[in-house]
Amino acid sequence: MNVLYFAWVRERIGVPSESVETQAATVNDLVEELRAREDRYAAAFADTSALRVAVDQELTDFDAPLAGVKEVAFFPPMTGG
Amino acid sequence: MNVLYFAWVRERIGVPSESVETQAATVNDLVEELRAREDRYAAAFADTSALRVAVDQELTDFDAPLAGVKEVAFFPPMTGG
Amino acid sequence: MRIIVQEAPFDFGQQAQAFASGRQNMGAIVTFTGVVRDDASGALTAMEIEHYPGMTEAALTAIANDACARWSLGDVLILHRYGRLTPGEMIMMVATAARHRRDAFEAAEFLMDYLKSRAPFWKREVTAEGASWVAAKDEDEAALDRW
Amino acid sequence: MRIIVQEAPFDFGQQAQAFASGRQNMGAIVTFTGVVRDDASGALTAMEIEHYPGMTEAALTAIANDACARWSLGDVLILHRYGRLTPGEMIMMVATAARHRRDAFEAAEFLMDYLKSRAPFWKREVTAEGASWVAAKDEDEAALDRW
Repeated sequence: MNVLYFAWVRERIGVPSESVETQAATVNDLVEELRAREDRYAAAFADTSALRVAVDQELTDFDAPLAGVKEVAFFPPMTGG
Repeated sequence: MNVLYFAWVRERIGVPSESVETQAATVNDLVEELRAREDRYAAAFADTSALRVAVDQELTDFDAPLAGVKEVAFFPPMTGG
Repeated sequence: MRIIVQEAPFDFGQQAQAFASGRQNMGAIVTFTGVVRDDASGALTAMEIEHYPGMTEAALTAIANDACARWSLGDVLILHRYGRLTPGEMIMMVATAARHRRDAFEAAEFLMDYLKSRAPFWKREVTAEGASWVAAKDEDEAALDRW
Repeated sequence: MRIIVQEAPFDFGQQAQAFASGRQNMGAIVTFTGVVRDDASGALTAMEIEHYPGMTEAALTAIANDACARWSLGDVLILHRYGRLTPGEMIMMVATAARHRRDAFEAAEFLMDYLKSRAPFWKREVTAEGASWVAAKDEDEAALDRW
């Protein structure tokens, strides 16, 4: 699964994207796995209420299932316009 | 006093403007005088609720006083924009 | 603030660009443009717009001043044509510049609502069958209650 | 419908003119343009805009489709830039064409409200003292409740 990071999430984790081998059933499960990896992930995912997630390029919730998913992206609330 | 007519009021009365000698105290009094003149005025002023009036180029009401006024204009509701 | 009343066509793109350019302190620019709209049947030959020359600019200025008093605006433009226009021609435009988008949007809607019913313009539709004055719409009068 | 995501500057006047031209059946054209706004102190050096290339166009298209489903529109344009912009530069624009002005105005406000909080862009302000990500505003999230 390809995992993407944007804005300060990208800065905290240190890479814009990476390939992740996971059996996580939901986005929340994936977040738990990443948090357990290293401090920089724990820092980026300290408060998921401050984050948004897109699964296969569609905005969704942290309880979204990951079966068959190719791309997950984490980022702060958007500031377009 | 200069009296102006616009849109279908102008068409019914037949002139865009005319000089009127009057002692009318209010717009309503002026309307009564004009109505009494000729049928074309009576036709134009048959229903003043369908008309609007400007006194010295400011929108106002039919009970507005005419003392010192130089220009009165009658027209249907505006359709700008 | 610019108030323009003219018979000639105007270059909307140029006006919009000039209004929006060089505004480091205004984050939001809104424009509205009115176009002579043919009805579905294509029957409209022309739209004739009469106005009250002595009063028109003053009335538009008063409406623009009202908008500036109600919202935090950096600038306002009102441009309105008169005379004979054909379908597809632009009748008028307004533009507003503000720090915040809500002010720019609301002020532009306010300007349009007041232009519709309080600026001394009268429209006459010309078709192959004849000409008729456009009646003011109750909904346009009712729109003023919003402000 | 046109959805454009680009790094290069755009010609607002030309885009506005092209969007508004030749619309015999649409009486109302609204545009909104967002400009990089310097704060009062003049401290802003640049605004950097990051986006999510694979998702951005799809997200903007979905927002434009939502607007077309809610209002009677003849056309919609969304143009949004990314990259490094300086104060006074135009970040983005939307344009709507409708038969009636209320539809054109409301749809443009809707597009802006959704662009602010639902399109994958992130702004970073660069000043002489450093750079910081622009925080989403509660009022922008609240603005969505209107629709």
